[in-house]
Amino acid sequence: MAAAWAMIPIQPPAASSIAEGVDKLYYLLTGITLFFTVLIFSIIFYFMVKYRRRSEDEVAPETHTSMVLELSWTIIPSLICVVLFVWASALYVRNSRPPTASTEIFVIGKQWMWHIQHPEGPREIDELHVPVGVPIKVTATSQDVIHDFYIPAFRVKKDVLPGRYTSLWFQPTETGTFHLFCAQYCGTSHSQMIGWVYVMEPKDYADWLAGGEKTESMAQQGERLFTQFGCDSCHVSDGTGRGPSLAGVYGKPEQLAGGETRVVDESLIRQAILVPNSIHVPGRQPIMPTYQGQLNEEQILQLIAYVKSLGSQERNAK
Amino acid sequence: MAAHGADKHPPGFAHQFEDMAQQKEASTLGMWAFLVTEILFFGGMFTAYTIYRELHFESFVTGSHLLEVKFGATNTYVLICSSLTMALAIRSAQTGKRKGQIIFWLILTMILGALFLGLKLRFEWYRDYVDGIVPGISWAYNGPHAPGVQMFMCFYFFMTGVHALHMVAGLGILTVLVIMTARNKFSPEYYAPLEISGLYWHFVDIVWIFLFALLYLIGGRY
Amino acid sequence: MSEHSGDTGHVVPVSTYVLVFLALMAGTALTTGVAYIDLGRWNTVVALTIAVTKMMLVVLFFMHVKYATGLTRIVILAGFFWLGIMITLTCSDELTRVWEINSAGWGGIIPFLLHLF
Amino acid sequence: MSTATVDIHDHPAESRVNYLNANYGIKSWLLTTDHKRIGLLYLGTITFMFLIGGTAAALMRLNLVEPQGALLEPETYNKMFSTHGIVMVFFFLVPSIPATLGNFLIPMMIGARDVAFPKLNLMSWYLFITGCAFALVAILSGGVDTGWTFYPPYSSLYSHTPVVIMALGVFIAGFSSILTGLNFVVTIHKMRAPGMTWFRLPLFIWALYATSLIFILGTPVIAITLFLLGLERLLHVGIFDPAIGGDPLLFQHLFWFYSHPAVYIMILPSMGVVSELITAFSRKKIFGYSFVAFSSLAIAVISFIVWGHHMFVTGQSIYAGLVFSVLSFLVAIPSAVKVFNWTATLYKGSISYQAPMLYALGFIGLFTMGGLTGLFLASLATDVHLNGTYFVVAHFHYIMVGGALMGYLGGIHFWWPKITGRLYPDMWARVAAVIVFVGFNLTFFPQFIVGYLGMPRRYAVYPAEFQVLNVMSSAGASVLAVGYIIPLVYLTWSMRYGPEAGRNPWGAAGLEWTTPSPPPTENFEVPPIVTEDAYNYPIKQPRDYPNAPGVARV
Repeated sequence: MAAAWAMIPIQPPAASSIAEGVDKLYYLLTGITLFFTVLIFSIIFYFMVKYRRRSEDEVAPETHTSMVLELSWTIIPSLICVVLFVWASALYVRNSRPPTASTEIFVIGKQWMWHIQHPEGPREIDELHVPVGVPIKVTATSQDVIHDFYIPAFRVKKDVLPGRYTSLWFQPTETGTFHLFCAQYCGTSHSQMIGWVYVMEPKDYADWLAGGEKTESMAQQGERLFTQFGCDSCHVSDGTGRGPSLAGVYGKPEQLAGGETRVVDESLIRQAILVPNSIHVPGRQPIMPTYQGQLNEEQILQLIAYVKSLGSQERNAK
Repeated sequence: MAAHGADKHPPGFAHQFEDMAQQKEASTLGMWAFLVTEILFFGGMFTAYTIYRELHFESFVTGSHLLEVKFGATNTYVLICSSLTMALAIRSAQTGKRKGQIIFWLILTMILGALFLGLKLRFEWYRDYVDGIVPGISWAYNGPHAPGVQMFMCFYFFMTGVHALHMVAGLGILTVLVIMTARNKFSPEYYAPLEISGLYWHFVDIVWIFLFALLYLIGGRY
Repeated sequence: MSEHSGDTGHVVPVSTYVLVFLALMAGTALTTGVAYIDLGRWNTVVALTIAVTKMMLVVLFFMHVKYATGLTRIVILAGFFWLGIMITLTCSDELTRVWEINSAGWGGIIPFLLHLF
Repeated sequence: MSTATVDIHDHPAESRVNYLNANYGIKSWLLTTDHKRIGLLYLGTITFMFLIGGTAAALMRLNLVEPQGALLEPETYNKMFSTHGIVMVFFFLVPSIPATLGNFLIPMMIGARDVAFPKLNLMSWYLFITGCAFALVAILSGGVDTGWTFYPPYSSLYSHTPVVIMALGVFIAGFSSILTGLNFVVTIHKMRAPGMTWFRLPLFIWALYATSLIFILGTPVIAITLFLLGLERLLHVGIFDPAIGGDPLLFQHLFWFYSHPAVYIMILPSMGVVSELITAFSRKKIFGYSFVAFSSLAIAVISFIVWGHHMFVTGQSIYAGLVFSVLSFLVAIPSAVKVFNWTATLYKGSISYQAPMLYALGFIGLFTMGGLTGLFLASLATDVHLNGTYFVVAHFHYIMVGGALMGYLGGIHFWWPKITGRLYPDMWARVAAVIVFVGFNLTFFPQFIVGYLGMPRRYAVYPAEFQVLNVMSSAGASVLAVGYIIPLVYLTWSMRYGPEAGRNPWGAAGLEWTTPSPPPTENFEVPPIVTEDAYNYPIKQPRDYPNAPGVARV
């Protein structure tokens, strides 16, 4: 019998730096749930036996509402909730902020597969190779409906939306093979939109990157698109073109019309390419045409990678 | 407490109530509760509008300029007139005027309501269709902010469309009221159907007041 | 029995109706006129203020709320309060998404929270 | 409760004029404006819808016995869980207690002859069956595969199933809810008997009042949202379309603005039922009447400000996440207050264990677990892992089946003698209650674990390591099915062959027990005047339960 019970799994592998904190909170919550469930069940059972009706004409004595009791079972649950909220929120805020030096991976979800692209060039479908012990930031978008990028062993999950970037990060702590699921219903083969995450030793990962067919990096592919679509005719690097120079803009705060300041990130660059006249930079005419419908999600990501590489070159030069 | 089962019930009295006062209070409260659901029904669209206007401000201003203020304003005047005539119809019933007078005000309200719909159809929606600015049906807009303008026009047609459906329902209700009045159903003691239909009609007027401000005048016309 | 109160059968003088009507017509003319003057962001504020004023006039006089019971008023306020909940909390998401990226302003609350715990 | 003395020794039901035999024929039912008959029309309709939703659930559980799917193609499986969700939520659980027991009992409990607007009440039922008809057309023409949540852009631009017909069905049924809620609010405000002050109202009325507020304030939003979705699907362009700058998450906001409070539409009436059952079967005043009453209103209000916890991982702003998380924890407090007050009511009671009480006690236990597992999902950090997995499925079934459905069954068993004038075999009812409780836990407890392991919901096929727990769950589902079929059989049997119930078989307090069973068309022989608080046990009028189960026959 004991062997039969052992067949039932009760815990998923915990293979990221995020998992431990989430599991601790999970155990605390399980403890609270067990405590109150057992408490209520025992009281009910005790009363059920002790105060069972002994004769049909039995009259129950009157009991009066007790303010002390009412207040205590209002206030104690409130305090527990406050503790849980603070704990869970602090952990969540920490878990949603990627460390600045994260390795980046780009994901495009489409019915019903995961396209994964490494900045160095290699592409994968329904497989994700990552090195152990390194923080990894995933930036994701969808070509069609809403998907959800979910790796249970890492305790991370984020919806992947059309027309927008969402991101998550994790730092694998163990090598091995783990499930990758789509956790937002996306149509007929939703349950087959699954894959594997391979966590490798950094050396093995480097070998894996170097192996396979040689491909250009995302930034190089983006650079070719930059020329092919004529972006370079306006965005000249020395700033003399009709558009602003893009060297070093990534990651810098940009003053927009209306007093708003936004840091130039993936989302803003995407917006600038697809809906250019929604972004007003003071002193510039809104003359850039839209590239909506001309570029697919993968090409937009490559262009972004190129713009980002311009920024890092400048920073390197300094 | 009025005794139930009194020998003579006034016309229009329903058996489940104790007296006419209770019945009138119940129907007024019921209508107001219904109008609250209407607030939230339109509210869903107003919420969406508020957010998109904030996110796509320029597009919405551009889209708004495709509409003609003169028609929007004229229709606002028309609806305000119809609200006045509706209020006067109820007042005529309240003060026990001849039924001819009640019917006169009701029919005038209907004419104004129909005029609103006629203007909307002929000078706005039909022209929009010809000009190709109806999303999903006839879309040929090629100017700046095309996606956002399409979004604005979606809001324009969905909101004015749902409002127009409410106007049509209102005209139906008014028709019933005219028939009821002609059959001498109402008296200064019993005119609750008129009163609560009036509430509905005024509510539809209020919705238009906001639609006019939000869709036509948004961000100025200078 | 239920609470019988309030004068739901109040007869409003015709002169009041006509005055309210004239105010509504004037309000419409005013709001249309103001739209042609450049007030920047204030155009929206003015347009909405006039619309709310017109609504109040219709609700109070044409819809007899000025003479209605407290219950009716609570019902109406509840409707607008819930509309307010819907707009406010939806905006709390839709309009703060860019904050995460922007470390200035309210975005600073995240490092603050991190400090706190 | 009534000051008038009434001969409580009724003639047999057949020789008395009551609402059931006042007139006969199909027309007398289809054109009735009697709230009691309308309640029964709803009872029939939602039982039929329950069987459809239950069949879909059975097929799903059968399919999940094997990781590769034992029975259905993924496409069919997707249609099954969508049908199950849509039918059970919109066509069974939302109308369940309010439209059946609520319609039947509200006028009786407050001492009125009928609801405020009887014709509107009948119209609500016609709207409801029209909605059901649209849903059935959608199901028979292949069924929709969007899930009950209808998320765009899948539902608006990608699904190849009759989404518009189904959405229209839900839209129409929504108007039925709105009119029912409106009718109840006006009835409770304006139709109370002399002396029936707000704080003498049974807690069932408070709960249904709170429910009706949600109907009025929430339902219009789902109506307009589905309307906009339908337009987007028909026009291929609309306000949720990302291609023109639309935000699919806005749909989710508007959807959950109704659909989260809708959970409380399901659970609040059950809480009201449980307050009645606990007091009746322990012959005690409710402990903390005003706390239980106001917690219903608090739950109704708070339910409207927590919807964002469904969207913690959807790309919602982190700030909105924090706000919705703290607000979500708030709802735990009035729920806890209710559970503790029910438990305290049992203290020093005279407790008997007839079937309705077993359902009520089962409700408290399962609702406690369902509520506490909600804390996992209100906590941001754990929600990220658990959202969209079977943990969520288990949690909301503990609330909606373990809570709402147990309350519904308890209520049906409690008021069945009043509705039909007949008693059912109590032994069978107790057995069924235990089977439901055991089967339910067997079905849904393993789903908490499989969810924590990471199995996403709405999966037609799944990795083999989750099989053991899924087989357990499917086995439990078959037990649960038996537990649902038994009452269907003996309740139907009792309508014809059950012994006469008498006015008050349980010795319960409340105006509805002072009138004959089944009640006359106008509910009371003499319009009642109320002079006492609710639950004034021991009841002062002579008890009348000669044929009550568990009572020694004279």
